[in-house]
Amino acid sequence: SDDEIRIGYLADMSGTYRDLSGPGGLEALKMAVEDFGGQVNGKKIVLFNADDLNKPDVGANTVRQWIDEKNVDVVTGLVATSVVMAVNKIVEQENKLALISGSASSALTNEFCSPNHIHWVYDTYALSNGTAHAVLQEGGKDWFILAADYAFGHALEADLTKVIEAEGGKVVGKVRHPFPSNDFSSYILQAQGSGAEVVALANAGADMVNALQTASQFGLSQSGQKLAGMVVFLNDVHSMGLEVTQGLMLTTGWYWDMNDETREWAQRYHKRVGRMPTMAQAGVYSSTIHYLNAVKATDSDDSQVVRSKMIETPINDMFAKNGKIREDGRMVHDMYLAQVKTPAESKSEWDLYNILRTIPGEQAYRSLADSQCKLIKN
Amino acid sequence: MTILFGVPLSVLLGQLLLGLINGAFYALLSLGLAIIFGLLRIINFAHGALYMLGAFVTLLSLQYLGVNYWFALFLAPLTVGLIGMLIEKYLLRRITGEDHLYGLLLTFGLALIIEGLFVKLFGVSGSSYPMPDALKGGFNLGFMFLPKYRAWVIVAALIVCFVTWYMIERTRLGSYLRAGTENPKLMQAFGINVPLLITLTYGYGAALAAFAGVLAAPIYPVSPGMGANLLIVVFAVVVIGGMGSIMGAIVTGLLMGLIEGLTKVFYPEAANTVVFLVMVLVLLVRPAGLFGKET
Amino acid sequence: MSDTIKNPEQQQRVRVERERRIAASRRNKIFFAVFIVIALVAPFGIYPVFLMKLLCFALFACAFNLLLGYAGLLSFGHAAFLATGGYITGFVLTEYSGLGTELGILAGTAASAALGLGFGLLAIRRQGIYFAMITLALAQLVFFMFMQSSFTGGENGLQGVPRGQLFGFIDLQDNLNMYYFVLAIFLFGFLLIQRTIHSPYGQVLKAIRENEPRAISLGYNVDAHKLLAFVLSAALTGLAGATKTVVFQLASLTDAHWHMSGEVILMTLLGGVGTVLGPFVGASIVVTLQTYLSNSPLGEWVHVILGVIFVLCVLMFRAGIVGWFSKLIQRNFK
Amino acid sequence: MSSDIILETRGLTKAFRGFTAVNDVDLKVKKGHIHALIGPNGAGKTTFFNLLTHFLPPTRGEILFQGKAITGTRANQIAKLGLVRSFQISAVFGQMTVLENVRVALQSKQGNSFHFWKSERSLNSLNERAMELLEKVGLGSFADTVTHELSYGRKRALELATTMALDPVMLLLDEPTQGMGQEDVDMVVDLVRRVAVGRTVLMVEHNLSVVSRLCDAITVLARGSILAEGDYATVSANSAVREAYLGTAVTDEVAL
Amino acid sequence: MNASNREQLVVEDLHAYYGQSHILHGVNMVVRRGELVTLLGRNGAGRSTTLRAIMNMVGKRSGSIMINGTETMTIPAHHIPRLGVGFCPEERGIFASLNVEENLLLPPTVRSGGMNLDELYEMFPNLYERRFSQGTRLSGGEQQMLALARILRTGANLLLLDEITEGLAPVIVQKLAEVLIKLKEKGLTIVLVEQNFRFAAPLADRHYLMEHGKIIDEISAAELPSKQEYLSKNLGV
Ligand SMILES: Nc1ncnc2c1ncn2[C@@H]1O[C@H](COP(=O)(O)OP(=O)(O)OP(=O)(O)O)[C@@H](O)[C@H]1O
Ligand SMILES: Nc1ncnc2c1ncn2[C@@H]1O[C@H](COP(=O)(O)OP(=O)(O)OP(=O)(O)O)[C@@H](O)[C@H]1O
Ligand SMILES: [Mg+2]
Ligand SMILES: [Mg+2]
Repeated sequence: SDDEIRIGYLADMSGTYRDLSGPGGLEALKMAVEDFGGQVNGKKIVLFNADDLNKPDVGANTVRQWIDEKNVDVVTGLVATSVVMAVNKIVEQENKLALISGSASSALTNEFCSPNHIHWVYDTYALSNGTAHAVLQEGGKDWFILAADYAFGHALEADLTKVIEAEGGKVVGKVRHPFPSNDFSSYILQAQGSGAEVVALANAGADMVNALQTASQFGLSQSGQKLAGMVVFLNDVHSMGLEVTQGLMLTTGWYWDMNDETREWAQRYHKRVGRMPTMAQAGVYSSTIHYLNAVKATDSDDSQVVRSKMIETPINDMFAKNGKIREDGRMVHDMYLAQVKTPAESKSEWDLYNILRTIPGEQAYRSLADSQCKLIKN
Repeated sequence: MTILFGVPLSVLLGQLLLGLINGAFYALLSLGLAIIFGLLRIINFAHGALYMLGAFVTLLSLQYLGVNYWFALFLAPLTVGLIGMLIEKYLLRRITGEDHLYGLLLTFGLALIIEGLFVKLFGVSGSSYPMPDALKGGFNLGFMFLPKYRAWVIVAALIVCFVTWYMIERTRLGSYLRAGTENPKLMQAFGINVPLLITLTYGYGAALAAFAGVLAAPIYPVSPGMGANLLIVVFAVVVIGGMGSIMGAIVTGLLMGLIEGLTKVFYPEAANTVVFLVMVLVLLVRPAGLFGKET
Repeated sequence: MSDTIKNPEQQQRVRVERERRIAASRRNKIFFAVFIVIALVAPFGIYPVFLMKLLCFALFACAFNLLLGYAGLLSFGHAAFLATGGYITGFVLTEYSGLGTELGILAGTAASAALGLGFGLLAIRRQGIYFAMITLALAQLVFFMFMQSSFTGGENGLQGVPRGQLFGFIDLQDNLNMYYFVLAIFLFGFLLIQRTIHSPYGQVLKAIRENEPRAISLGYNVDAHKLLAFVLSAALTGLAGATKTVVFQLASLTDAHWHMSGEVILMTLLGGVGTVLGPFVGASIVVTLQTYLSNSPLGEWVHVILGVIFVLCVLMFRAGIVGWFSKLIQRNFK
Repeated sequence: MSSDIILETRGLTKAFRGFTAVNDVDLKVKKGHIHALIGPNGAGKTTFFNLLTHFLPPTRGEILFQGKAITGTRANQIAKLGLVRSFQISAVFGQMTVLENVRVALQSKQGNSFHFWKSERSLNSLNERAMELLEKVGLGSFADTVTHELSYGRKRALELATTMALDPVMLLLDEPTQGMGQEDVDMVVDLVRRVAVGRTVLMVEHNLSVVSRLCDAITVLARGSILAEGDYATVSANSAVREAYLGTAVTDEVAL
Repeated sequence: MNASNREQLVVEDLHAYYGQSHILHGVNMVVRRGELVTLLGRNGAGRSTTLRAIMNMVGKRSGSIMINGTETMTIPAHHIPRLGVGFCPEERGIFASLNVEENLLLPPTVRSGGMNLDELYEMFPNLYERRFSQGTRLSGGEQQMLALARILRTGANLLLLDEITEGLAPVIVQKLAEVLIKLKEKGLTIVLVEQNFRFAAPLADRHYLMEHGKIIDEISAAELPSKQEYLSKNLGV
């Protein structure tokens, strides 16, 4: 509609989710723009960025202003689910696009789906499904779920319970802890006392880290219980160290050390940022490149035109092979079951995961048949 | 096995013990807060940041100086205590005699600055501090597995708390402190160096927070935000105990740990809220808190 | 009254005083007129949604100042009223969209006033720091309720609240219409507070703040007077929250969090406690910084910068920015 | 007979933890009298005042004011009934003008104290009466002064003016001359005498010259109980009173 | 003992301020060892301020204050009492967070030769009875006794007493007069600020008359009878 492509990057730049996406995600976005030469078909690419402070009103206000005043075409980043929900409403009202790579809630492409956003990297369903499936196959039947007591934790708990029960497992106990919590010893003790074979951590960020650390102090694994993290990010493992996290099974949408392509990109990123990218940061890059390609191909920045093109085109880049965007806005790609290395195995600071196997995209994500998305029913 | 309200007694015992250990942290932190409030009449919003500093000094002195845990146990409170003294001497001193709200605003600003800088320098994820070798492993108490370190926490915290209590309530120094709160000018006229007393007190309060920080380092993720969440609960503890009451801060700290522990078993969703419920109830019945003197 | 005054010196004094008051009130009127003109044209230069946010927080801070600055009560639980106003309005507008935006906002305000009455009855007997803490505790309980109950959407908040129409024909989806509506609400709240301060009730409130036992011995039911101040403040805070929800079309737990209670204290102190314009200025500074800093390269430094501002404010102009400014004016133009 | 007793206490007692400050006091104050309450330090005089005005709840006993029991009545209600107190430390509203101080007191009778929607101007109707009261205590020319700038003696006068604004039936004054120079003392004595016309006054006072000049009746309190009662001559002649309160050196001449 | 040593307190050209307001305008006075001197004046003359200025408890000061030959204008406030000065403030300054006995024991001893607890309790039996009560729960008069008793313990030999008879029953006032005489006999130096002239007159060696922050006259005990007229004009007594 005008002679510039305008991209807004909205994320938590200073709070809990800073390391997951934050300034690093912005850097990934810049890399994508640079790789495009700073312009598409002669139209300059202009970036805006803002800190949402994890507050929905701040995020919504920023995006509204971007759209009203700066005529921003697409919003990327997007981490805290409450912020994303608020932003999605506005993006939908104004008929723009949102490319979500941080938020985990699978509801975004389920009951809250809209024709104006695409969910790129992972969601609660895929993460819990992947890990639970693998652990169940290894014979862990009795589960204890430690869930964060808010929408995200509840979603994770529900998705997880479904998988466990579908595959013949049993949830023998669960506890919902307040978000955030300072001390997890009580919950870990309850998990220990439950007699479950597997303790699932259906929480994220600081809470997950804290719970994991406590579990290791109370010798959960020594007493024969297995730990399964549902939402574990590279930055969590890195900051906790291998001593605490070793052996943890997790599902990831991407890992920097998978193949030459990923390594090459990750090294470039590392040079600029000084850290290895998380999957969310890689997702920002990937989704932006895909978006810009679609703009280039259609020579339009109309959200629906571009979206159709994005759906049409499979994603083949360092992030995903044969990734596909579905009608409900879910970008379906392969996920990976990983295990955290032992300190002895690890050869460098960021050498943290063993990739055990690939979970094909169709298996990893909720199938459209189960979807409540209004775009699908019609 | 005895069952109590649907929970085996042994589990309950374990939970109570864990609650007590958490309570020891509350006690240490609220003690420092109560002392600072007592003498400076300042609601020290920087207390959480000082606690965090204590943990970070421990972590960084290991990473960069190779200082071990036992040494950090002294080094961190000393360093943070000194920082506290500087804060008092160069900032808080300039607002003595003003409305106490300004102390709140100032310390809140300080907390924002300190925490913001640490986020910038170290990120938010937090790091873990290796467990000191001597305290690895644990005891099997029959009804639960008690990590050695947690046992050490409660012993260390209680000793420090009671030594502090004795100093303040049972020695001459303590009566200087209490009187200095009320009328510093007159105390000067009795020959007491009140400015020094105040600086040392704030420093000591800061050192207590840092001591709690050292104790926390091996069991909780060391992150810039670690103190901010705790702070508000610790305020509640001080108020329930009765502002200015040293014994109140200690006992209430332990008590709140226990109550929170029980809540985590019976209604975990409310674990963060129960302290405030208790606070409302206590203040309705005893307006000056459990141990506070009504004026 | 002048016929009872006999001596000329005294007559002179009274005249001077009266003139001073008239001059002051004339000056206030001019200020106010200038403000109105600026406010009316502002949305053509500045992004209206930002202005609306500013007005909502300014109303919040003004309502808080009524309590702290004029009744001497420090509440540390005002977030509860902001959130209640927001959630109730959001809920009413979403579920019963036929009711109209005015009624929705009214419902939120009334709910906050009712909650204020409840808080007040429990807390009003307590003093100083205990009052602050019991309001904090009650607000935490409210926070817990909002987090657990389903109508609030928990952590996700209430999204997509319709702005609806004013009086059934003015479309509030239009930012400019919405802006003037918000401006009207702000002015209503602001003027009500001014009136309250300078009313017979305001006088009694002032007396109570200065010497409570004496006020009792003059026959005043001190608790009831404080309670009224608390309820008024809660209601206006609820109004601010309700309006904010309509503007942003969402209500979230951020508003109920104790940080919000802290923030309004900071805004008020920053601007100047007990001054007419202080809360407005304080809120403007904090909101502007939060909004514009987060969009700038300094984004990561928001907290540090705010912290530095607070520290400097305490060390350099303790009476708040407005207090400091008016002292400056007094010194130079007297 | 009983109709000329305006205030009466029956067995009034206040015990603090393990210490009885006021013990079984039966006191009668006659209408129109200036009645002094004297006694050694710690005798319970201030506590007794606090009981009368319900700033403290009594442990036991009854208080009758104008024949009605007011034992459980709340502090502000007691003031409305016409029993108004002053404080041992001067109690004025420092940041308000002198006129406003009196106006606030006048407002109390008007019943508009909750009217937050009305303009301040609606209070101007009270100015005339307020000025009248100020003239009476000699503060007419200070009407627009901010109160904290007043001298100690004038604050005392202002306090009396605000008290008078309530048009009290009976005044309770706690050491009205404490800490004053002789000039101010004389002024206060004068004032009290003037405002007492048509009212009853009960006052605590250590300055015996004030007591002897002003008071119609005296009650001596010691260790919480009544030690002696009567007029100045009777009381000062009482040997128990001399021992507990006046001391040996005090002769009638010195006291006057 | 040389001459300058006998001058325990020498105040020269003392000016004092509270914030902007200039209260003392050049006070000069000399108090010799063992003397009892009073400061007389109307309300607001600056008598309390003089004592507070000596203790360095006012805003700004200038001039000179020598105590036992030491210049105190330049030393920190808390060093002044250590020269043997005991101060009993007008507002009493009883500490609410301490009980009566703790209040008594609070000021550190500065010299030997102070009274001990038993002696103090004997002097003020009221205090003994209430020794475990919170300090501020005492009646007005009892607080006054406590404030005085407190500094008698420290062994200070220069006492600055501000309105110590205020609010006390005549018996107690009489008792205090005896106490002061006893202290004088022990060789203590006392500066007394008094409203109650009848109390002060028979005790004092000399009187300083203050007005508007200045000493306007000095009257010795011997001159007193002849100056009655003058005094009552200036003080209203
Ligand atoms: N709240 C309280 N708790 C405990 N004891 C108290 C309390 N208030 C007063 N007392 C005690 O009760 C006694 C009477 O006190 P009160 O103040 O009534 O004396 P008073 O007659 O007014 O003396 P004064 O002339 O010295 O002012 C005192 O011994 C005092 O210590
Ligand atoms: N803290 C203060 N701030 C400002 N002015 C003060 C302060 N304290 C006293 N003053 C003023 O200083 C002057 C002298 O006061 P001071 O207390 O020395 O008088 P005084 O002679 O002791 O009289 P009094 O009999 O009232 O105690 C008075 O005009 C008083 O208003
Ligand atoms: Mg008394
Ligand atoms: Mg004085």
